[in-house]
Amino acid sequence: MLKIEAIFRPERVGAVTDSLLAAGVTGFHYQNVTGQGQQKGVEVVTGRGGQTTRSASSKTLLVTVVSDDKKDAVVEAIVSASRTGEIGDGKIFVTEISDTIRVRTGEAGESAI
Amino acid sequence: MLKIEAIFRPERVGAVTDSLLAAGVTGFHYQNVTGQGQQKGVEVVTGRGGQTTRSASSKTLLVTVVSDDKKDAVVEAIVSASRTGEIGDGKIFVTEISDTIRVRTGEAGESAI
Amino acid sequence: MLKIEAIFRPERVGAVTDSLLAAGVTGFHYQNVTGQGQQKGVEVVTGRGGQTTRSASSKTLLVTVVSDDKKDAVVEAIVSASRTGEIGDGKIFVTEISDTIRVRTGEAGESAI
Amino acid sequence: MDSGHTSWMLIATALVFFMTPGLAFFYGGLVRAKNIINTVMMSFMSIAIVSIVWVLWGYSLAFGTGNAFIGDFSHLGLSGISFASAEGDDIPPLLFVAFQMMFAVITPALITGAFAERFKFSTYLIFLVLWSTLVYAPITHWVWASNVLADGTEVNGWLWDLGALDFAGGTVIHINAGIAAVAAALLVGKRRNPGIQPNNVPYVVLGAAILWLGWFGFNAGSAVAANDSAANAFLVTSLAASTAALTWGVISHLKTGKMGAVGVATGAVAGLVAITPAAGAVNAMGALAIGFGAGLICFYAVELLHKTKMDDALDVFAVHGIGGIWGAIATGIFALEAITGGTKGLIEGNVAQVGIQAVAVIATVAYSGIVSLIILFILDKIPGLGLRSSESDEDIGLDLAEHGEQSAVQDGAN
Amino acid sequence: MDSGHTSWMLIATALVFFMTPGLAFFYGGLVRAKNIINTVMMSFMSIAIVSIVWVLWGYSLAFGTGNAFIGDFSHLGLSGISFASAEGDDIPPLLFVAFQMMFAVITPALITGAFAERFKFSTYLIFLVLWSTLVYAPITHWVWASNVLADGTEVNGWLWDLGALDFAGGTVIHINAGIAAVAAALLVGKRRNPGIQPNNVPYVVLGAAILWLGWFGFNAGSAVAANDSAANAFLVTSLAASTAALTWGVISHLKTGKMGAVGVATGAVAGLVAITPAAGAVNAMGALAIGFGAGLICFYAVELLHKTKMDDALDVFAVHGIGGIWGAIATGIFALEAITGGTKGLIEGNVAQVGIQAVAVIATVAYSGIVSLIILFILDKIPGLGLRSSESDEDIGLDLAEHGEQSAVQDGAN
Amino acid sequence: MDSGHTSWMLIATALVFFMTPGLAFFYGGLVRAKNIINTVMMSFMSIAIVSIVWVLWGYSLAFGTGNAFIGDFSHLGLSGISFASAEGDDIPPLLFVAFQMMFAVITPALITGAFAERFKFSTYLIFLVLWSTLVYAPITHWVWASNVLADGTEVNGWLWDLGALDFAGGTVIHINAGIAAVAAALLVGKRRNPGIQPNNVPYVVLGAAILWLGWFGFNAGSAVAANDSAANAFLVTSLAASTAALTWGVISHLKTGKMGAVGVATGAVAGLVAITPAAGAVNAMGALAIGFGAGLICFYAVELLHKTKMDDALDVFAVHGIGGIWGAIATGIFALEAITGGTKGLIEGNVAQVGIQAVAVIATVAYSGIVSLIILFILDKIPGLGLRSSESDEDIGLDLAEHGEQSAVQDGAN
Ligand SMILES: Nc1ncnc2c1ncn2[C@@H]1O[C@H](COP(=O)(O)OP(=O)(O)O)[C@@H](O)[C@H]1O
Ligand SMILES: Nc1ncnc2c1ncn2[C@@H]1O[C@H](COP(=O)(O)OP(=O)(O)O)[C@@H](O)[C@H]1O
Ligand SMILES: Nc1ncnc2c1ncn2[C@@H]1O[C@H](COP(=O)(O)OP(=O)(O)O)[C@@H](O)[C@H]1O
Repeated sequence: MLKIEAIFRPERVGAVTDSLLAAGVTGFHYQNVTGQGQQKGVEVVTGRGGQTTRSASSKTLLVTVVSDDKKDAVVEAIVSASRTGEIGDGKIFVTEISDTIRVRTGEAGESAI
Repeated sequence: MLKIEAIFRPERVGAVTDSLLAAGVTGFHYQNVTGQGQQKGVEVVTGRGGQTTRSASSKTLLVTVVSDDKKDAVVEAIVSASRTGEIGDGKIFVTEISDTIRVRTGEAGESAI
Repeated sequence: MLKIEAIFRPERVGAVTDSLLAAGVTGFHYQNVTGQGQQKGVEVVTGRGGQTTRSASSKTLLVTVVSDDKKDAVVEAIVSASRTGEIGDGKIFVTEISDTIRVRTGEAGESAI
Repeated sequence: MDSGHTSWMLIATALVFFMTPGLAFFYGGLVRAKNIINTVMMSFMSIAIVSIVWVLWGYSLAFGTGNAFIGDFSHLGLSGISFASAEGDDIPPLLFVAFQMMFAVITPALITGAFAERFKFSTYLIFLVLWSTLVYAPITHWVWASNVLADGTEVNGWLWDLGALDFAGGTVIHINAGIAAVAAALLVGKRRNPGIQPNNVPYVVLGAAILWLGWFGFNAGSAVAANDSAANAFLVTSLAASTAALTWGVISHLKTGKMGAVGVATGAVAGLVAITPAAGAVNAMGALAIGFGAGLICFYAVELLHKTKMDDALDVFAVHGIGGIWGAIATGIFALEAITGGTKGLIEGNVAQVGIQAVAVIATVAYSGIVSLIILFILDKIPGLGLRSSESDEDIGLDLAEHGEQSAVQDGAN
Repeated sequence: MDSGHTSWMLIATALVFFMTPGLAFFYGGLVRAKNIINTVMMSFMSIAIVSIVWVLWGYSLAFGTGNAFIGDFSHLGLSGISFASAEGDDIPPLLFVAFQMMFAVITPALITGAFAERFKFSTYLIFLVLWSTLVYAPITHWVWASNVLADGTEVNGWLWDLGALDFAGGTVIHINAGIAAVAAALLVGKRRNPGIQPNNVPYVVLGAAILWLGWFGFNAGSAVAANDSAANAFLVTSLAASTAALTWGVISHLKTGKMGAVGVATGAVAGLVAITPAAGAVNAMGALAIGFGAGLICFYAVELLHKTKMDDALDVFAVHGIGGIWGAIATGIFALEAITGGTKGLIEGNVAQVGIQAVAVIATVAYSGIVSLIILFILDKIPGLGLRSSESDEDIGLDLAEHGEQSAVQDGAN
Repeated sequence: MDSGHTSWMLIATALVFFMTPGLAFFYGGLVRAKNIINTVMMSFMSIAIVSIVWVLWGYSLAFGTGNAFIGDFSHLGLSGISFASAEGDDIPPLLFVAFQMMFAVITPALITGAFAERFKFSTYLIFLVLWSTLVYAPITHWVWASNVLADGTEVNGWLWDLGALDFAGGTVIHINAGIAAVAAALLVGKRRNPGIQPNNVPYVVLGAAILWLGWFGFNAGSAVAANDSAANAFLVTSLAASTAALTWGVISHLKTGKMGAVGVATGAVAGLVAITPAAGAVNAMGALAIGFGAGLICFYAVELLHKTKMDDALDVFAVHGIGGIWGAIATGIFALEAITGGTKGLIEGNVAQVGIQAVAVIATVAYSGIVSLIILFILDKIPGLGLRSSESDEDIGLDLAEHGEQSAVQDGAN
């Protein structure tokens, strides 16, 4: 089982979740985070008229746990839905996880995903 | 050391944390996320009177890092406190982690948990 | 590749991110979470004048993925920037991750970090 | 018609209107985030529904001649209320209808704090109709109705005849709502899992500030003229609120080392409640005394009531009920002849006034308590209605369950 | 000068001022969180810019003598408007300028709901100047300008001469803004990726409450005196809003089992819009009818218009356009001679009045629709301007892109 | 007593009251989220405490006869202020007390912006008492006190006698608060780790809108009557705010390509500050000039002051101090005899008036600056008090540390 964590632009969340469902993902969760990478943040005006660069921007972090064989399809689904080609598009991180439990039934392992 | 990530209904957070403390967990953190699984979201009315289904619901994501031997007790603590038996109860994901450091003292490994 | 997750006091986020950039980290993201550990929460007054202890406090959770060799430098950067010596300083958790993909280019592995 | 008095009563009416949205925010900030819309909507729908009840039959029942206990149906749909002012009217008759309408609107909205976070919304809408008709209108009649028949006989409400001082509605509005809150809290039962922290403290302060602002219309408007009495009412209203806010803040600082904004805001409201009946009777020094008493008494009333099994979620009884009773009695104590225009209080030697005030309190508590209980009991038994939300609605939060909305969208495409 | 009338018009003007920030919150709560500052700023900048236009030339074009269609330049920079009231003035002349200024300010702000979340801000600022001058000022002149020449000839706006009833600006403000909204929505095009959920429901309710409050100044202030007509206008305004809010709430409850706060708030606004022309013409029962019609008609107008390809983001046309048209016609139906002081409506047998009202509607729709289209079309073609934000600005959100701000800071050092 | 004037002053007083909660939101939105409650409470507690000080001794010190520099103790506890208006009074005497009370309340609240996010709350409460007594009351006396002795001698404040024009309190309120802000910012020191982004921009706009609304009561109420002067004050107030907001917005757009809402809101406040002394002296064209000057001057004052080592957190000195000084001088420039009712300004050839205005400015700056410094210096040295929060309180945030509350609950059971 793999945990796939994707960071992308918040305005893409609808496209990404549609794309994930199309790719057969059964569940996911997401939240807004503040991120910084090569895109060195966004220009903001200071309260009173000056300008400054805030060194971080809003991103959405989405997490989905899938079986190992779905990795490529899921990565592809996310990339295709969130890529703009501009700096700041985001990253996907893949981690192995050792177990999954479904709270409702208590079942564990692959079938609980 | 294991990282246990649990997603459940937000109204259960008090019960879950009580149950975790009773199970001997020493620390955790949680946050609200937006999630989608078999429960296909919640009914909302559109701004102006119509109805639609928002394809995601609010969930709470709790994370606790514990020593390997506590896994079953912790999973059981979470499940018992958050199960309603209805779709949407949530999932628990278990990941192995390779190290823990306590910021205050700098100590690492199991004792830092 | 390692995922380094650090929980610390929210007011330290500026110091930590500066310190990370100085240590050569190329990206990270953070968010506010609610956490509980040895610091058993904070004192709050109930709405109407009484007093109670809320069993959790606000913390910031920062995540950065780095190559294996940077682990010590990154941990050190975080610890030095967030330590106060008081209970509640936080934890750092390290997890191995199996892959990273850069959305913008599709490149995978170390170079995508 | 006097353009100055009319001008003041127009804006005073607008200010009293604004109190109900203010209350919506005061209460809305205190509940958990999953119930804020529901809480706000309870106040908002009181504007929508009670206004209609008022013009259709409420005004007639409250201010129609009738007898000493209830009005009549002579002004159904405002029939017989002239568009044009008569010779000698200070203000247009329709303006008095509108001013009183705003009082009728806010009173049941006050009660909603008691059953917040767990009351069935559709039942509440029906409750609004019944309660305004069966509880609010009669008590208003007792205190404020005064009609002269063609033959010159006066037909007044019985508390008016008794000589009870209630300048702006301490009994009619606050004690009335406060005791109905007890009835409601008892019948609907405790919340499953109440939170301890208000979801939005700035909203609480915003709401309190709007209430305070609106209370100038409420109290100074109750002079029904722009005159010396209105000016005095204005000043003492603000002073009592300030003193009670400070008192509450200081007590809680002494007890906990912290001065919470919610406490201070609640103290201000308690002071406003207590000065309501007294605003046309006391001077600035009386206001300081009343405000101090309100802060002190209501603070401890909240503490005490939290130890009971009753879950009056937003302390309606402690603040409006107890605060209102203190205000009614204190009016009997601190009333000055020069200000009431005739009636003395205890400090000027008129012990009897305190007794009269007590009668007004007791009558209101008894009538409103019993009739509110009956109304709610019946609503609870009617199939398809019932007072209590389902457990799952309560858990999910009434915003989503009853209104299909969330107060704020959290993540993603925002 | 009468101090009572002056007092009322001072505060009525302040209330109408407050409507524009109220609108800012009403609209601001409805958009996505990434566009709230932009939406709020659109209203706020209308205050800043249109006020200046108004005193420099707008007032002169609207209320200067001129002819039946447009004023003149006799009061540029308010020249010729006396500081001191003349014998027989109810209120100081400058106060009338200020009162009308607030109407001029809110009208273009209403339009912004149509093109929310995707309009170029700098172009909008220029649009404010052009639209107030070329659309708002003439239509105001048609309906409200009435001047007497030295030789005793009256020079009135043509709709005034026709006998159209528009007490507080149903045509001038609401139909006018509603139809301009259509023009704007069509020319700017649909949003790339509209959300379905309002970002902040309490703000929507707060905004609606402030609008309601301000509308007392708007409608009862349109009596330009503290008199019987103002009192009646006050009462019917609140009743129509209540009835429309309730109607909307009940319909949506019947359809979905839920009563959303946004719907109820929108219903209230629809009721306020519909009663605007009628506030000096109908009684309380008329107000209930108008409010009920507004709730019903506007609810279905919203549904219907959502099925079209037009993206009128915040339903400006359905609420202000359709609601305004219903109000204008309903004024012709429910007007009572005793209240208008002479003109009867359909229910008193005067069929013609409905026709006159229809002429006013059609003229406004035609003129405002066409001229608004032309203005926007030209702005779209001017290099460096253009109506539409860039795709990336729209995606990031206009708050950051246009204003360099975020409505709330999320994480970290807060 | 004139009912029209009384009506206006009742509501004007309510409007000025509402400014302080407005300020609470304006300031509250600008700080970091962990300090919003503390910031809001600073304003709110000024209402609670200064009101009490005012009726106990403040009014007496400010408006009691005394001498040219300070009043006396003749009206302690409002003794000697009659409930009933005397023959010839425009408004009830108690209403004037209440109106002035609201001015006394907001002035120290303005200062709090300078030391936001790091000031010890209990010390602040004591500061309120001392500062109102020792700084506010005397300067008010200088400018506005005017009493006639039994023998017919006039005893006026010395700036009144000098002929300084300060219609609504440019010196008394704004310059006074602005310079005290400098004293406070210097003594309390810089924040450990100031943020750059306001936590809640809509609150800033809401606060600015409420301030603007309330300022109508502040400035037009300073006519103490519903008359021509009030109408003019109303109009010029709004125009100056609009012009300054637009000016600020345009400058920041030219510099950064973005027009931030916080900047525009701050500009509006700067315009309101600058027009305050001038509202009874200039016409609409003067208001445009003053507003333009305020936007321009205060914008660059903010920039310049940010380069100094002083941490005036919310730019109180730049906006209220510099804006107030500009307004005081500009009043001397643009005053028109027809409007002031006698005094000419520079543009009508009276060069001397600018000098008189400058004297008023210098006197206020000197007195307030020095006495504020002394008060704060002493408070800092008193054991158990001190000006500065502990480092850990500042880090955690004053909401939790001082008030035991969080403005919003984040996660979990909400
Ligand atoms: N090493 C990393 N660890 C954690 N998050 C990262 C890392 N690198 C990038 N991110 C996240 O991805 C976002 C986009 O990264 P950025 O470098 O700006 O874009 P791109 O990947 O297109 O070059 C950042 O805002 C940050 O949230
Ligand atoms: N594969 C998954 N990866 C990540 N989160 C998941 C996954 N499956 C479910 N979730 C989370 O768990 C929540 C509950 O899942 P759901 O399928 O609705 O309930 P149940 O587990 O009771 O069938 C979802 O809202 C989502 O947040
Ligand atoms: N085992 C754990 N799993 C997850 N988070 C933890 C764990 N232990 C501590 N934390 C997080 O770290 C924060 C600080 O921990 P705490 O024990 O209070 O401080 P310290 O590490 O200084 O003793 C907690 O608020 C919590 O968010």
